Amino acid sequence: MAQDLITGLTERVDRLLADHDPATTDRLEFLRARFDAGLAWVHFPEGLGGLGLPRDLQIHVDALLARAGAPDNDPRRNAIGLGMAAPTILAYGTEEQKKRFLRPLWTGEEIWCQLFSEPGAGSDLAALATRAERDGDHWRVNGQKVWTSGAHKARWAILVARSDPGAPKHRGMTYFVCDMTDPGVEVRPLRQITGEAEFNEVFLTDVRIPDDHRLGAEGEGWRVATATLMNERVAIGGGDPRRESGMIGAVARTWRERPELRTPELHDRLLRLWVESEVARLSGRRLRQKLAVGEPGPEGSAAKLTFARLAQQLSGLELELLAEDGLRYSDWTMRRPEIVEFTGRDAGYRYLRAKGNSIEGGTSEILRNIVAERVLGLPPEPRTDKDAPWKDLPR
Amino acid sequence: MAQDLITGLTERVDRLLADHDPATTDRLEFLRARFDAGLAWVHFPEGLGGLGLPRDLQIHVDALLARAGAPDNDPRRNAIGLGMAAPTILAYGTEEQKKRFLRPLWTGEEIWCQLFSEPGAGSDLAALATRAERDGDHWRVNGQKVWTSGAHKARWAILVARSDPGAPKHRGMTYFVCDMTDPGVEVRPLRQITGEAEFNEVFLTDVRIPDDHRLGAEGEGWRVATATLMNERVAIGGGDPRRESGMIGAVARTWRERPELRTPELHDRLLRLWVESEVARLSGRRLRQKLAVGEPGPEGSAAKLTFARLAQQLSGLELELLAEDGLRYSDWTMRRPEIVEFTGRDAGYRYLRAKGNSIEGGTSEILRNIVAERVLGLPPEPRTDKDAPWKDLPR
Amino acid sequence: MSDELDLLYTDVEESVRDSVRALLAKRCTPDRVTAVYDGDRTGLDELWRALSTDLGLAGLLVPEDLGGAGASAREVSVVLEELGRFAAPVPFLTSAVVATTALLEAGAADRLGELAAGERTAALAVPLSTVPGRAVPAVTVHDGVLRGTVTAVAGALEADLLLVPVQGDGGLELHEVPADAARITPVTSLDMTRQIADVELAGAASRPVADAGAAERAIGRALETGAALLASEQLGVAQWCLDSTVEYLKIRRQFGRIVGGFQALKHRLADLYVAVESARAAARYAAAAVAADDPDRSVAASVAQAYCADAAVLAAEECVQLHGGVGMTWEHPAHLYLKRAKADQLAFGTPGAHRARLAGLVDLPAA
Amino acid sequence: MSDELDLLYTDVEESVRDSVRALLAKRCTPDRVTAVYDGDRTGLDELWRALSTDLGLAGLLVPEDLGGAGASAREVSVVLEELGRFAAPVPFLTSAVVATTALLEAGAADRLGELAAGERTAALAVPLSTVPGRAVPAVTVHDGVLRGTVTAVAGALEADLLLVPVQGDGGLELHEVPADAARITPVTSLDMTRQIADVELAGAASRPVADAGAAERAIGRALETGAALLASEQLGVAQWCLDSTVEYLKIRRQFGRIVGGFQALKHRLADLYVAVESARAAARYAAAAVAADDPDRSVAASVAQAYCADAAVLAAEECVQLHGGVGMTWEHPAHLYLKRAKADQLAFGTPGAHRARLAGLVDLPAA
Repeated sequence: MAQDLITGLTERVDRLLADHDPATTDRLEFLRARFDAGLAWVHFPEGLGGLGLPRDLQIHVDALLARAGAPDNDPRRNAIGLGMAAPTILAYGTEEQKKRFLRPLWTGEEIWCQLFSEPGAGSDLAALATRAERDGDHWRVNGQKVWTSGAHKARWAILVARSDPGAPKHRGMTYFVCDMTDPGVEVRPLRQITGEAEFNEVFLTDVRIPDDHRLGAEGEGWRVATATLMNERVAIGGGDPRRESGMIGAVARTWRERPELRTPELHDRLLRLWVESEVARLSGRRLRQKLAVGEPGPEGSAAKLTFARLAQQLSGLELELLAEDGLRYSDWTMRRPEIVEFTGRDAGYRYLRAKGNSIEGGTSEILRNIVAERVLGLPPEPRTDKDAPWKDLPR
Repeated sequence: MAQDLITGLTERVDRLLADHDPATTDRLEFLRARFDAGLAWVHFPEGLGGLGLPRDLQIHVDALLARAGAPDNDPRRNAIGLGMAAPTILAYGTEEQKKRFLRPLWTGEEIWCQLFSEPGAGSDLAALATRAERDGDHWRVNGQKVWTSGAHKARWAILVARSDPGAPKHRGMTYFVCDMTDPGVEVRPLRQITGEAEFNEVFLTDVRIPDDHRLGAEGEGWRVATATLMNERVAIGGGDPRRESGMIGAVARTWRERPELRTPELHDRLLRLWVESEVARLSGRRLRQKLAVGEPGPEGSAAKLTFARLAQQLSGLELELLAEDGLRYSDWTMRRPEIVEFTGRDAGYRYLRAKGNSIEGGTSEILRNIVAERVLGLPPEPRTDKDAPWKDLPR
Repeated sequence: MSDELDLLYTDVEESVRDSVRALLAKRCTPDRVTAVYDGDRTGLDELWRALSTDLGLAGLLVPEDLGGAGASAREVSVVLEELGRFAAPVPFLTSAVVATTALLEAGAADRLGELAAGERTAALAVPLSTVPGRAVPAVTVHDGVLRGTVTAVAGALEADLLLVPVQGDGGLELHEVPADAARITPVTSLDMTRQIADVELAGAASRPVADAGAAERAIGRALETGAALLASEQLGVAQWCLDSTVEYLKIRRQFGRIVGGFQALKHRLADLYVAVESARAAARYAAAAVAADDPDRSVAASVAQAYCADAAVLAAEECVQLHGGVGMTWEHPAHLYLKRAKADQLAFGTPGAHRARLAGLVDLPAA
Repeated sequence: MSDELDLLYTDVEESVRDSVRALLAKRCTPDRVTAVYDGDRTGLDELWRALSTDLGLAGLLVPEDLGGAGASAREVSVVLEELGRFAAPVPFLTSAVVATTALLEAGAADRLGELAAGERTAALAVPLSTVPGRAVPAVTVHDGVLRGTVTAVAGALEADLLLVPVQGDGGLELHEVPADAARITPVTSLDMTRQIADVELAGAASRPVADAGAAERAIGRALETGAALLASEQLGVAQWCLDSTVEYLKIRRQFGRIVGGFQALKHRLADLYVAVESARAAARYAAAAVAADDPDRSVAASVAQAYCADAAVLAAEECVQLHGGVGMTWEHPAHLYLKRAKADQLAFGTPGAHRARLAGLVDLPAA
């Protein structure tokens, strides 16, 4: 049966290629046609870029199209849109919202960003204070968001705001699609320790959002946001890298190319981290093999914990290995990078950037809580903030 | 002025030696005479083995007597008595109790042990369940104690028991001196992972304790016990060892004597632990220098944390160094050792015994709480057991 | 190719696990195991017979046409996980894995039937700490008679048959000696659940099972297989330690709270869980690579030993610590696992030795 | 003897600390320091003049009869603690400690007056990463003229005077070159608060300050003193990181609780406190041993570097992590300390290099 599906998909790809020769078709036109053919994300429903097929068949489509020289939608340019906004819109959006947003999202015509975290609401996202007040068929939004990557390029944002300060913190939030061209949206680059500004602060002043840009019911913002964040975790855990992919590859290369830097001490530390990197790779493969046969589970948290630790230890080791050259840095100029490569640029950059790996997308402390509570079944932390009205909580 | 004190002490020692020539005087007779001369512990009051002088002058007395070939009181045989019972009796005992207990305690005629921990009350000592019920001018005690070293040799025990189950846990305890020859006292050796039984379980069945063996007021047991335990911590932190004392010495010796076992990996690990051992030694010296000029503070907790960690890492490393020989063990026979040497016997014993270093006398977890709360001023753990009657607490 | 090795457990493997676990739960209780430290080995022969013969585990690695079950290192690894989980004092690893692999690799098919049937038990006479690929101590041979001593041999006490590396004229040979022709002196061992012995050969007659060339390869493969699959035993040890600690901390109360709710302990247990699951990936990969005779098998074996040995020690040490005082007592089983984990760390090469071996295998040369 | 070195702070030392801290608190704000990463060094010359001349710190190590304060490494170490605590971008370590020690040890008394008065600033032209006791890169000399390049020199940008190791006919010499006779190229540095530079000598005239024998010793002592006292700077960095993290976690709330009350963080901070107090013992001992010219000074220096370098990095990394997102931002000062700690770890030899040095000093030979 799987073979039948593949045959059908192959025919469909052939038809797309026959009707829209990649060599002569405009890139955007081709992508739109691909979307309309249901070959954008085959696990999405028909009419929304998909065919309602199992997710893992997408690899087959992508491979065929790549072989034919077809353009792709440059997914790294719209990671938030594809990885987080799209599945959330699919799960919680109205039919109109799905029709309006998914196609230009997938083709990359419209870039998305995420307005979740706030200075006072990091790990405890449910503490967020950005207010959304109802005003007829609109909402008026005021507040400050932070850690928004791509905000300066985004056409739309997924946004969570507090719509009912009198409700307990998890129950008083609503989830919206926010128009980033609204005059009340101000985006400021947020420079970080590498010198670059990958992220932004976003100040929202009387931003007007029509009620039909609400995702999910009023007060259901926490549930919708949780679904969004689940997708983030899955995205981080994915992929089957080759041996010595990632940070270990960078350090192993330096080791092989610069024999004069080697010492017995660094040798054993490198081998330890090589072993741990290889074991992490094998763990990732196990996780993927498990996902292929069923249950996902919170094991992605374990993978991210290990990834962050190894990236930090390896990049720290590399500077010790480089010694004199470790004292140099490529460039402190404030820039807004197009794409972030954890293993890119110089060793000093890798060292500094890796510090973020244990903070962004769930701190390592939060991930340990998740593993302890959801996997091992240990008791949750004592809390006093769950039932009181949000407005009465100390801040 | 310090010089005057030293001169006076020297004269007093000379007089003792003149009156009781160590070469011809019975050991016990000499020790009693020394006690009566106030030269047992000079910081104790006159009449109770001391002269009310600063504690650090004792070193001078000990040195003079050692040089003259005088017998000492073999303090390791009665560590609990000297280190914990004596200061507690001094602080909380009646005049009669001090007169009765301190002299034979110091001379070693009467050995003491400690009946504090219970199977259900380890780190949380205040949860203890051994009951003391008033019965006229006596108390009747029932319960089970554990981790009692020397119980089989002890004449007396310091004991904390619950006298008022209706009071909150910290307020319903009373502190006693317990006669270990009472027929209701049963001592069973408690074998541990080394194969030896350093400790005992002690079962108390209708043990009768006269009220004039109570130390401190009824219900004041927690305060008295806390004072006792403070003395334990200070005792563990003391001493100015030479470089390569303790566990590092054992491993360094193996390294030097067995060149065929060396590998680059083990070399760096050994050097790391050598550095940390040396730094721990210097930290201990700083602590002593601070104590000499004043404030003690809870820094002893930090020292014990480091001591336990290094003992465990070093003894673990030694087995890896020994490889084939690390597979051997000296003897699993159940014995009750006279004196426990953490660095004694074989490498396997050292490895196993060191596991206790982070549990006995305050677990490393409790010590980290102490450092975090009392030194760094971080908030205490949320608790629900402080004010409810002890008898209503879940167990 | 090696990219496709299955790292999960098959249904067959899970059913092997179930039957082994059921038997061990009944006949390999902590009290039974603890007694070996006082020299009481009552019932252990029967336990081994039940495992080797009744369950047929002795012949797992032996092809069916040689009288075995024709299974693979994958099923063996699951058996070892369970043996680790019970700290079982049986010679499965030494006889049914290491000695059996040596005979298989040496092409000595004639001896395998007895071993597979559990009628006889064998041991490779090398120190338990031998690193795969390094030189092994060999005894001398004159006129077909062996002389020499091999120390710290695991499985020798239970063996009917010893496979002895011998320094022949043309190089290393492998000889077979009946155990009763050797003087086997038990050694008081750190891990009495895998007690070692010193083996002295003072003129024992022997039969060669592999001559120069073949012997070296057979011994190397046997030790590498031992190292690769020991990782699964270490995984079993680590898993028991994690499970029993979590279970205890869900019940134990101090300061009015379930101890397992204290965040510092939760985070340590989370880290330990990550280590155990990582060890599982490494151990499964090593077993799968051995089973498939994958070109990556040497790397897989050393990665697994370098990782799982330390993971098991960490788990056992955390188990003792987080049990508090009771974990230090003889009557709680934690110590059985601590001793097994620590001895396993030294077996078939320490993690450091395997990292040094990897340096050559993956082109990360020393300074 | 070495057993009696005082590891506490004297009243004099505490008063040195107070005056340095008061000045830095006013004139060395985090904004001021952060600006150096964008090449803005406004006010730094004035800051150095205030420290070196107004407070007289430049002459601490110089005897009174040579125009200095006649203090010792103990007072210097307290100054370095404070400079570390503020991540201060001033050439105190390079000029007033390392270069000054080189001149003192070389017996070049005539130059010390200017240095002590803060009238001129000097730098020893060796890579900042040089390990004490190892060979230093040396330029060549012909007819009194120097040629060659020394890379990654700290303090060169601020120096009026360079002390340059030179390969003479009879061995290593130490020469003095006016900074404006060299081509000094600033390097974009991981730690811009101690920016390094490449120094090229293309025919500069020089004056020898120490010839063969004396030069080698002077350079070795200067580097060892640098390593020993850098430990105090690292202590200051670590202390700031611990203090600011504890302070932040006492205020920050998440999940309805003060974040500093979560036990996992409490335990990490307790461990960090132990590390910082341990670093203090190591750094104090190194300073006291240098001050007393104790026979143990080489061991003390390497112990201090081996320990304090890693402690500072740990503290800075924990500081960033436990501040959460805000610790990753340019506007929070945490990154200044992370970069300083990491660069300090490479300065005057990594911890690994110092452990290797200790192996020889304390008779723990390599394999």
